This record gives sequence, structure tokens and C-alpha cells, in this order.
Amino acid sequence: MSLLDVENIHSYYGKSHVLEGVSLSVDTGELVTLLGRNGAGKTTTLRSIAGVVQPKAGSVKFNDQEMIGREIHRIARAGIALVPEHRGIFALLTVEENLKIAVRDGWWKLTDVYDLFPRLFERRRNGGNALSGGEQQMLAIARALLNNPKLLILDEPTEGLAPVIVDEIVRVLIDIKRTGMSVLLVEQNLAVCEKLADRHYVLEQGRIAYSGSAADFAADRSVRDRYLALSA
Amino acid sequence: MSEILLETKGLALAYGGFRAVDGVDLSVKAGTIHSVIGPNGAGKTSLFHCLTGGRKPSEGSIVFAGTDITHRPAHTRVGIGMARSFQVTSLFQNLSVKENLRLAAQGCDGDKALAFWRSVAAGKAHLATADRVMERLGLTAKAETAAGDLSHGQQRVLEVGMALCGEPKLLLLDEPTSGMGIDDIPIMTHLIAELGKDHTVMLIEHNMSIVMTISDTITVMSRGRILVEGKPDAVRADERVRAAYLGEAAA
Amino acid sequence: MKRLMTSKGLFGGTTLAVLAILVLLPLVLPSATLATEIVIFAMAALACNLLLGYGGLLSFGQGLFFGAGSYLSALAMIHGGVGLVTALVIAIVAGAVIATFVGMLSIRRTGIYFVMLTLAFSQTGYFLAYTLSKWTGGDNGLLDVPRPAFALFGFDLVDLKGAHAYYVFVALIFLGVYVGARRVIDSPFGSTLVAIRENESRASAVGFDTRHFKMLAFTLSGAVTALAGALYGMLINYVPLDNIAMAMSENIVIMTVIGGTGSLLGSLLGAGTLVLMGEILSSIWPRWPLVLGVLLILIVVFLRGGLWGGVESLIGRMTRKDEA
Amino acid sequence: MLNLYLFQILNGLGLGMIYFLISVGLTIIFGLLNFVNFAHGAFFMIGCYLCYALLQVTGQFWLALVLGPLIVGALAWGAEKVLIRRIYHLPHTFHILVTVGVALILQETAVIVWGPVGKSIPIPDALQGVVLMGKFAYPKYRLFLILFSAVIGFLLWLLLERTRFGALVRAGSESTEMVSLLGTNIYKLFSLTFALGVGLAGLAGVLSGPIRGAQPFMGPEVLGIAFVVVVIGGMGSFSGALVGGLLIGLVQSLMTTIWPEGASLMIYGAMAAVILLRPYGLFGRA
Amino acid sequence: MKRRSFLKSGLAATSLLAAPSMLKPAFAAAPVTIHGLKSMSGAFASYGQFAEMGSKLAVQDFGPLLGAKPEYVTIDTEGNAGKAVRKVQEAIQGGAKFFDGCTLSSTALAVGKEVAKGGGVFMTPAGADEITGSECNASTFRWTVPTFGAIQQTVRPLAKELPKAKRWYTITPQYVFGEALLSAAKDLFKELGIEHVGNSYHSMQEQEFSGYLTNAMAAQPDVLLILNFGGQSSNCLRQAVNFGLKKQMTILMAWTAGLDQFQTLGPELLEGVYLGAQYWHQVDTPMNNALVKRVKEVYGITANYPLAADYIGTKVILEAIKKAGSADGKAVAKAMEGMSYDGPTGKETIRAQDHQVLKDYYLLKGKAKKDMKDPDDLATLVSSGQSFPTGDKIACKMA
Repeated sequence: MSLLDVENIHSYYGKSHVLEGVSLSVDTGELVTLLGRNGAGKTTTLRSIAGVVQPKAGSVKFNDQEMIGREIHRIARAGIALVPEHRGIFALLTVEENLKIAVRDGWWKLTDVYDLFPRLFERRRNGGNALSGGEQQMLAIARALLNNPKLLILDEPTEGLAPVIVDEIVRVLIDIKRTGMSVLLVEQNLAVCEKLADRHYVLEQGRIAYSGSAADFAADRSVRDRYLALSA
Repeated sequence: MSEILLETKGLALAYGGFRAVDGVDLSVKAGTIHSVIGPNGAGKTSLFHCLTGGRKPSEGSIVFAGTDITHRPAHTRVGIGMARSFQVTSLFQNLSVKENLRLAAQGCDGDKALAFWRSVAAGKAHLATADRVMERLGLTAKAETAAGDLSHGQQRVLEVGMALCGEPKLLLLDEPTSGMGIDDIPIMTHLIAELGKDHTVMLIEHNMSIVMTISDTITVMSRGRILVEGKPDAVRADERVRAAYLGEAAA
Repeated sequence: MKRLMTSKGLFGGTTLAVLAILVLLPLVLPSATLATEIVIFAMAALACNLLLGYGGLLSFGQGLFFGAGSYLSALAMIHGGVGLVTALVIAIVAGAVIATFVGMLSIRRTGIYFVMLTLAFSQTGYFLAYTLSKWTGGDNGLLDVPRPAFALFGFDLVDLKGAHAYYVFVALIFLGVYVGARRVIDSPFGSTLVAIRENESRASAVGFDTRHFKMLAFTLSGAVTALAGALYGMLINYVPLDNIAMAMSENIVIMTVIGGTGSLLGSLLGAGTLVLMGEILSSIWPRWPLVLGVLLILIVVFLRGGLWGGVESLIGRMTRKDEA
Repeated sequence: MLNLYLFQILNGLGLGMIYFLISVGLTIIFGLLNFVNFAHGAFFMIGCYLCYALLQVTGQFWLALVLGPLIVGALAWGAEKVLIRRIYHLPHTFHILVTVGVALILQETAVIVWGPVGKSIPIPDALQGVVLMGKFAYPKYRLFLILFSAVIGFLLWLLLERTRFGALVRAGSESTEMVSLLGTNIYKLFSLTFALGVGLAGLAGVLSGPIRGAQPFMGPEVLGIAFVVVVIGGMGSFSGALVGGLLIGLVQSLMTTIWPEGASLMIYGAMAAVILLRPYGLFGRA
Repeated sequence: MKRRSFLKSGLAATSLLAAPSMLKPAFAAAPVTIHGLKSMSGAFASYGQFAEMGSKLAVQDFGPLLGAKPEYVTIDTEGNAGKAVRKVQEAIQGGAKFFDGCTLSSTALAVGKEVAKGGGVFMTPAGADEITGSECNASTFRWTVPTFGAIQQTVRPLAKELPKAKRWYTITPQYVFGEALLSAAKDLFKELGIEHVGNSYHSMQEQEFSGYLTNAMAAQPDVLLILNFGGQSSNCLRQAVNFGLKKQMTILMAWTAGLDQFQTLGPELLEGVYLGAQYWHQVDTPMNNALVKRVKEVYGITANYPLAADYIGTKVILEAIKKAGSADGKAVAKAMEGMSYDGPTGKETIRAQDHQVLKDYYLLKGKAKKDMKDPDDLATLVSSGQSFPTGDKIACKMA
């Protein structure tokens, strides 16, 4: 039994059938990436796990409990935290308020995330709208941590960020992983993925087209070329 | 042959402090398939928005077929021969395939469609265009199907077809294969190659493999700027491109 | 929607139903006057439907056009001595012009701000009518509105004094408007309007200046609403200030939605329901608006297609059983 | 003459505070729930009647002041549970229709319970009388109302700006989905906010009772004012409701001296002008 | 497809037409039926319920007429002039001749026109002077004293009672009715040498009077004359009292709705305020005493203005039918012209020239709570009398 077991889920946006039977799993303490081209259904998979999209079939088991049919906040309280692609920072709230509304009892305390992201502490009185892209991403991750999840789900955390910032995010993710947190990561930056992941899944038109350990994936260049945009 | 159809000079688009497009000089020659590729966040879609009029560029100019269109509203660009497809499928979901295409054909007439006293059936030319395009897309069998009921691949094809209905001089396609399966991609690639024979096509893509076979020119963008431009072979060989795709942080 | 797009010919499909209802209404109802009121409000609801059901635009200012139509046609007859046809044309033109103006300014805003803007304009019209009491009679209303005979080139052709004669006249106009509205919906314009409702950015991308289409929808809606207003003034020989009040706008919207948006026949159904409810229930229980309140809620919660939507799905179920 | 204008300004500010109180609930509900409540005026009316009824039963204005808003809030909480939450996801058109329905039900119920003839509500003994300012007199009760509204406004501000609940409401006004993703039960937040907003309408009703009396058909007029205030201030904005309320209060008060006939015209004209010039009101955001 | 659309048409038609079959033929075939136009639903329901009681009682208590018991039917005007007119048209098409009611001036004016066209009789207690003035007609009769009389019978006696009160301020709703009261007041001020120190106009929707009251305070008058009516006058008075105006000046409300309005306001507000009224239940006339007793008996309430007005209006029509000996509208209208009868205000006469009922108007003064003998003993009668425009002041040109 894994921490998260996604079994053959089917999800729709309106009439269009976006996920056509996705299965994946994440074990405790593991960092797993979900790769795939634009529109392959990565974000929808994450949203289906978090309950934002309700899959019409299949099952999402977390700690052996069924998540499908639960409201979003119940899934969040069960221990799944999703940091969406757009980061979801509240512009009307200060940095500290953004953090405080997420606080729930557990291992991570406000001071811990300030230690992890000193920049956020400096800017704690700023409005959420006054942050740079990198700071927003840090805030989004910090906020998710304060929710004290068992599984952290990140949707393209490095998108649009400067290389220095990407390095910092990678460093933080490694730190977080060290605490034993399980992470499910969607990322386009292959270099980032290769640094962090224990295992990879490749999603292709709403189905898992490939899965394998980090080592296997690194060794098999054809997979990358076939599924991931590169044919150099 | 090498007449320039679309040209941008120093084009920039800023969202607050972030410059999504940062000084792009681009020339699209008439009669070619010109692809713009680049990793996520390179500014391809923002560039596309500027070209189609979805966003007002913060700096620079856009010249199309000899006219400065930098500040023209989106809908008037159709009338002068620009047509676009959307990256995220944007169809009239509850209308039939044929009606989608007919509307698109009618669109290039602009305000002529305000004729509320005429019947749709009288617009024979538009219906004919819709039929022709439908044939070309291979969707004739689905003419009366609501667009939303098509498979994802078919929706992408219809998306391109709608751009085609305006009989444009320039066809702007934004990630036409987005979300398509590997098995469907050749169909789309083939369709674009076909279109390239009698249209100028500007293709924005994430996937390098698609553009390699059909493009005449490829422009690679990264961080809002042009990184490399040239023939497919030259681009394929360029190390900077590979680095950009793999992620600079790791390079 | 697909039904309307595919039903061919002017007298196909629902036109027959409309014709049947128009013929039966005065026979079944206790008076032709009541039937006339229903048909007039159906016309106003139909015009509202053109905006709401097809263009997706909720206008809370339809009372302005209705009131303007009734005031201006009445004033033209009283002070200008014009005949029936001229008065109606004046109402139509005035309604179109005012609606174009309101539309031009309102469609620049969306959502609730759009609604509030149409409301603000109609309230402005109300206070104008109230203040210009020399012309409008203010709170007392405009009295002695004539109902001239139907005349062409100076020859009185049909006297409309009788309730039945006037009903036939109004019913024929309604039929004309209905057929016209169906034509509009099946026109390039109508299909574009639907396209805008479905996906405005796409409609813009294929080359439509969506503002022009919304504005024209306003113009047409205003013209028809004003025509209804003028006919109402002639029905009751009177233009009460209520005609231009917010309650009028509200009632027109309620009729439209109860009947079913996106179906022209629904407007007739909605107007009939609301007027008859008032007629039947008010004599039984003065607190009948409570029932109306409940009905509104039930329709939104359970029958979003309105009564016509309900009828349609019922027929759908019946015919499916038949075919099976 | 100057004195008159000064006094009208003072009076306008007082009026403005009442308008603020009438409108602030509407704007809070719109801000978080993106819900258009056309029954706001009807709940205000119920507040007026509760003031009357509770006075009849208990003889205690202060008790009515506490209980009235609570009862109205509880009513709203119930309505939200069984009805309103089913329609959040629908377009505004349907919000309007349903709440118009609710308003009709409340109005007719008031007639059934209290009769069609209005009721007067006495001013509490402690607040009888006037304060003299030169040749002008200002009722103590209105002074109390201004102060009380200011206090309520301040408490509301504290609630919205300084508490976790307030932060969640503000966050929810940006993205309810994100708030849910952080583990907050957005439905509960919605119910509470709806009850709070409507309860404020009830509070305004109770407070206005001694000035306006209670009448079953007073809802639409109050709703009109509330919407004008909120649209001018910017829908969803707390400070917008305050500034919009004061603005309308001042305009109305000064117009009564300058050009009384045009007062109503002016108010709707102002609303149209603001929407055209500043699409989202003075303090609103897209 | 064909079959479906046909089915649809059929079903749509029947569903719309099924409902009205519940409509009973509303107009009965009794020799005399009085149709009461009452605002039962809508914003003026407060009047309608009492008005209906009055008409019902009048019909019920009237003996056989033309060989049968007269009947009574209520038409709900829904507080909406358009609906009222349309329903009246229908009633006329159904043979209705006799109408009583309409609180709203606008409705009464428009209904009067319709009844005239049908050659019927219409008695109304509405406020608009046009009914027996510029818009008068052969069929329409009005029980209410016009604005001229209301001003004459309130301002004049009050001026006499307060000879030192020379500065008067007015608050007026800006529309025809308010203007009529105001111009009558201005004429009388001139005659009595009263200084009109100012006027505040307000719109018909206004419920917030603090601004206008401030204007009034600034003018420092001796008397504040309130010229609006209904809910507006209630709010205006309520707020005036809140602003302490009662202590600074005398307040006169020239046009009140009478007892039901006083009950709403209560003695605290009314004490010391002068009030003009069309009817007062304590007026000592034989008919009024009988009416008050009968109303108490039947309905358990004290007779108020809407009840009394519609009672007597209906009764007068019935009397006239009896007098004419026929149910022909024109004959009955003729019989009413010049008719004198015992009304609640004493001897009342219907002036043939303009169909105005000549009757008393009252000036009352609000009582202190301690002086009240019963909960409805809210005011004392100060004076009463009749004033009507005469000679060329009568605007009515009956065709």
C-alpha cells in the first residue's frame, strides 16, 4: 500500500474527456514527477487528486481512504496540499496573512517556514500582490507546508522563474524531501526533475505512457524524445 | 517569393515588471511555414497575443502586408487576412461542426453579418466555404455533431479549420497539437504541411519534433527573446537550443 | 437551440403553436382584453429574450423602452394628431434610438455592472417621465390615449374600438414580430449573437466586432419593446407612470425567464403565466405574490429552461417512449 | 446661509453612515460569494419589523438591537443552507431571480404576520430629544446612530482586516478554490458570511425602525439605495461602501437644499457616470 | 421531426390554455352588482383591506333593490393602474355598470374614463382634483373634499387659533397633487397675510426627510405645513418630531389618511400636531354613529377613512339606483346629480356641475396619551366646515 494510489481515473472538462484512465502511486517519503507535453493532462491529474476536478470513474486512495467524492477541503485536511500552477497567492492579503490562514497543527510552524524562506520573513508585511514570481512561488510552497500535509503536490513550480531562483527552489525542495515529505511534482524543466525525482511518470493524452525509476529514465533517451518534445 | 508578409520590430509585452516578450524582431516570409518554438515560459504565447491583437504590445511595432497593425483591434485583423487558432481549444461547444465553420467563414465579412433580415441559408458562399473546409479536415461525416462532442483530436483539427475559413493570407496556429496523442500528431502535421502549400503559416509550438519536418524557418525563443533562428537542420544542431529545453538551471 | 437552428421555413415548428395559441386565447379566456394584455407582454418578453436568451445580456432596463414607446406614441397621437400606423412607427423608431444609446454605453461593461447600468438608465427615464409632468401627466399618468382606426393613406380600414378587433390587430402584429424574430435568430446576425453568447473571444477572433452585434440586439429589442408599450397604451387608453418603472423592467425579465430563455415560444408562455397568475390568484388570495416568489425559486432551482424547457423535455420523454 | 450648508453636510454624513450600514452587508456578500442579493432590502424590512415585534414583547430596545440582527442572520443562514448555496455557481441572472423571489416571500409574509398597515417604533427613552446646535437641532437618536454605525464599521473593519475569519473572507473573494485547497470549509465560510451580510441588513433595519417605522413594502427602495452605494463604491469593497454611503448621503442632503427635485435623478445619474468612468466603482477591482 | 414538432405545438397550446379554464366568469347576472376597485395586493394593500370592508358592508346592509339583493364583486387593482384599467374594461364588457373605489389618483382618473365610455357610474375617494376638475366626466363622482377645501378648512382655522403665527413653511411632494395643495395654500397665505418663508419640494420616492426638515429649521417658521400624504407624511412627521420641531413650531399635516394612519403613528408623535382629515369616527352625526356601531359589530374595529369612504360611496350608488328605479348607468348618474343624503359627515350633497360631493373637512389635533379615552381616541375635533371652489373656479367642463 502506497501513501497515494491513483487507480484508473477518468476526468472530464465539460464534455471533453481529459483523463482516460490514469494510474499512479506515491510512496511515503518519495518524490515522484509527472511529465508530459502541454495538454497531456498533467494539471488535470493533480486537480483530480486534490478534488478540484471530480473524476467520473476510478479511485484515488490516500492512506487507504477513498478521496473521490470528498470536498476539496476534506481532501486537504486528509493531508494533500496542492500548489497550483498559478500559485494562488492572495493579493489582498499580506504575506503573513497568506501564511496564517493556512496554519494547521503539525510539524511545520510559521517560524520553520520563515527559516526555510528568509525572504518571506523580510517581506511578511508586504501585500501578496507586491511579490516577484519567485517570491510568490516560495510563499505558495511555504503556505502549503503550514497546512502540514503528508503529500505535497506541486504544479510546475519553476515555470517562468530566473535560473537563480530555480536553483533556490530546487534547494528548498531537497530540504523538504529530507524531512520525509512525499512529493508529487509536475515539471517541464527536465534538469530539475532529474535532480529531485525518485521515479517518473510520463503522461500522454490522458494516459500513463511510461513509468520508471530515475535511473532507468536517465538511461532511456528515446522516451524523452518520443514523449517530451525533444527530438534533437 | 521572398516577400515579407509579417514583420515585428522591437516588440515587447510587459505584465507589470515582468517582460514576457522582450524586444523581438521577427520576419515571416510569404508562402513559408515559419515556426516559433521554445520551452514553457519562453514568451511564445505572449508574442502570439501581440500578433493577433489579444494584447497591446508595450513597445515596438507589427507590420502586416505593408500596414502597421500594432494597435488594431483583434477582430479587424481577420478582415485583412490574419486568422488564428487557440492553444486551449476554443470552439462554440454547443453548435454543430458545420455551424462553427460557417460562423468562422461569416466572420471575415465582419459587420455584414449584422444583416438581421437575411436568412443564414442565403449566405451560400459561407456554407460552401464551411463544406469545403469540412471536407479538407475530414470532418464531413461529423457535420451535425456539436463541437463539444468531438474527440479531442478532432476538436484540435476543427480549431485549425476555423482559422482556415477566413481564407487568410496568414494562418497563425498556437500549439495545434497541444494535448493530442502521438498517434494523432501525424494527422495534424500532415494537415499543416498541406495548408502550407497555399497559405503562409506561422506555427507556435512546444514540441520540436513536429516542426522539424514541415518548417521552412524556425525561430527559437527563450525568456522573451529570440535565441536562434534558421533552417531546421541548423536549429537541431544548436547546443543552446538543447540547453534551453533541458533547463538552464541545470546547464 | 439546435431545434431552432434546424427548423426550416417560416411556418414550421413553433410558429404553428404560436398561431394556435393566438387563435385559442380569446376563445378560452373570459375576455379578449385579457388576451390582448398577455400577447402584448409576450411581445415585450420576446424582445427581452432576444437579449437574454440569445445574446446572454440581462437588461434590467426594458421598462425604459416599454415606457418610452407608450409615452411617445401617445403624445404623437394626442398632440400630433397622427394615426395608428404613424404612432406605432414613432414608437418603434424611438425605442430603437433610445435602446441603441443605452446599449452603446451599457455593453462597455459586463456582469452585474452591465445590469446596474441598464437599471440606472431606466431609473433616469422614470424620473424624467415623472418630472416632465406637463407632457407625461407625471404621477397621474397620461390620460385619453386614443386607439385610432387602422388606416392607410387616409382611409380608415378597420375600426379597432372593439376588444376583439383590437385583439386581432395585436395578435397579427405579434405573429409578425414572432416570425420576424425567428427570421432574425436564423439570420447571420442571430447565429452570430448565439456565437457571442457561447464564446465571445472566439467570436471576436473569427472577425466579428462583438460590440456591434450586442448593440444591434439592443436596438431590435428596444424597438419591439417600445412597440409593445405603444400597443399597451392603446389597449388601456392610458399611460400610467408604472409603464416606465423598475417593476415593469422586473416583470418583463421574470416573464422571460419563467417562460424559458432561448425559446421565443417560451416568452408567450411566460407572459401568459404571469398575467394569468395575477388574474386568478389575486381574486383568491391577495398575498399571491408569495406564490410567485416560490415559483421563481422553483424554476431557477429545478427548471432552469423555464416552462418551455420543461414542456420540451416532457415531450422529449413522451416521443422517445413512442418510438421505442 | 453658510450655516445651513454646514448643517446639511453634517446631516449628510449622518445619513451616509446609515447608508453605509444598509449597504455594507450587500458588498461583503458580493465580495466573497460573488452573489447578487436582491433580497437585501427585504431583510432590512424584516429587521424593522423585528424591532417593532421585539419591542412589543420585551419593551427593551437594546434587546431588540441584539436579537433582531441575530434572528435575521439566522434566517439568512437557513436560507443559505437550503437554497442560496444551490445557485452560487449559476450566472448573476439567476441570483437576481431567486432573491427577487425570496424578497416577495418575505414581503408577503410580513403582510400576513403584521398586516399591510405600517407600524411605528418609538425612540428608546434614553435617546429621546435633540441636541441643539445654534438654531438647528439634531436628534439624539440620530447622533447615536452615527456613533453606533461608526463603531459597527470599525468592528467590521477589525473583523475583516485583523482576524483569521476576515483574512479568509478576503482570500475567498479572490479565489474560493484556493481557500478550499488550504483545507478551509468554504461552504461554512459562505454560510457565515451570508448570515453576517444579511444580519447587517437586519441591524440596519432595527436601527432605522424608529426613524422610518416598519412597512411591508419598504424593501425595494432600500435595495435601490444599497445598490447605488455599492456600485459607486465598488462591489465587494468595504471602504467603497463607506465612501459610497457617505457620498450619497452628502449628495442627497445637499441636493435637498440646492435642487431637491433632481435628488433621485442625480443619484442614479451619478451611478451611471461612475460605472462609465470607473468601470469597477471607486474602490472596486476587476 | 414533423411529428415531434406537431406534438410540441399541441402540448404548448394546451398547457397555456389549461390554466384559464379555472377562471370563473367573474361577472354575475344579478340585476345590480357593485364592483369594488380595491388594492388588495401590492403596495397599497393597507387601504384596500378597509375599503373592501366598507363596500361589502354597504351592499350587505342594503335591502332588496330592483327586486333582488344587490351583489358585490371585488376587483383587485394590484396597486397598478394598468391592471386596474384592463380589469375594468373587462368588467364593462361583461356588463358591469357600477364601480366604487380606487385609492390611487392615477388609477381613479384612468378608470373614470373607461367607466364613462361604458356609460356607467363610478364613485371614488381618490385625491386628485382633476377627477372633478379638468378630467371630469358624466360618470365619475368623487366623495373626497378637493385640495382647495382641505387647505381652507385646515390653514384658515389654524391661523385663527394662532393669530401670532405669521411665518409658515411648507414641505411638498413634487407632482400634481402636491402642487395643487401648495398653490391653494399660497393663495390663502396671501389672503390671510401670512408670510410663506419657504418650501421644500421632494420626489415621490423620498422617505428620508432630514434634509428638508433642516431647510425648514433654517427658515425658523411658526408653522410647518406638511403637504404630502400616506407613508411619506408619516415618515415626514415622525422625523420632524425626532428633530424636535414640535417644540420649535406648530406642525400641521393638511391631508392625513385618518385613523389608520394615526394608529400607526401613535400618540407620542401625534400629540399637539394639527391634522386635516376627510373623516373622523367621533363626528357626531346620526349616520356616522350608526356606521361606527355597525362596523364595530361586524368587523370589531373602529371605522376609519377608507372604510367609511367606500361604504358611503357604495351606498350612494345603491340609493341612486333605487331613486332612478333602474339599473341604467346614465339614469343612475342623472339621479345622483344634485342628490342630498345623510352621510357620515352629516348632510352631503352631490353637486351636479362637477359631480363633487359637498361635505365637511375636519381639523383635528393629536391628543396626549393620558387624555385618551380609548386606543382610537387619538385626536380631538378642532373645527369642521365646507369649502369648495365655486363659480369659474370650477375647472370641470362637463360635456
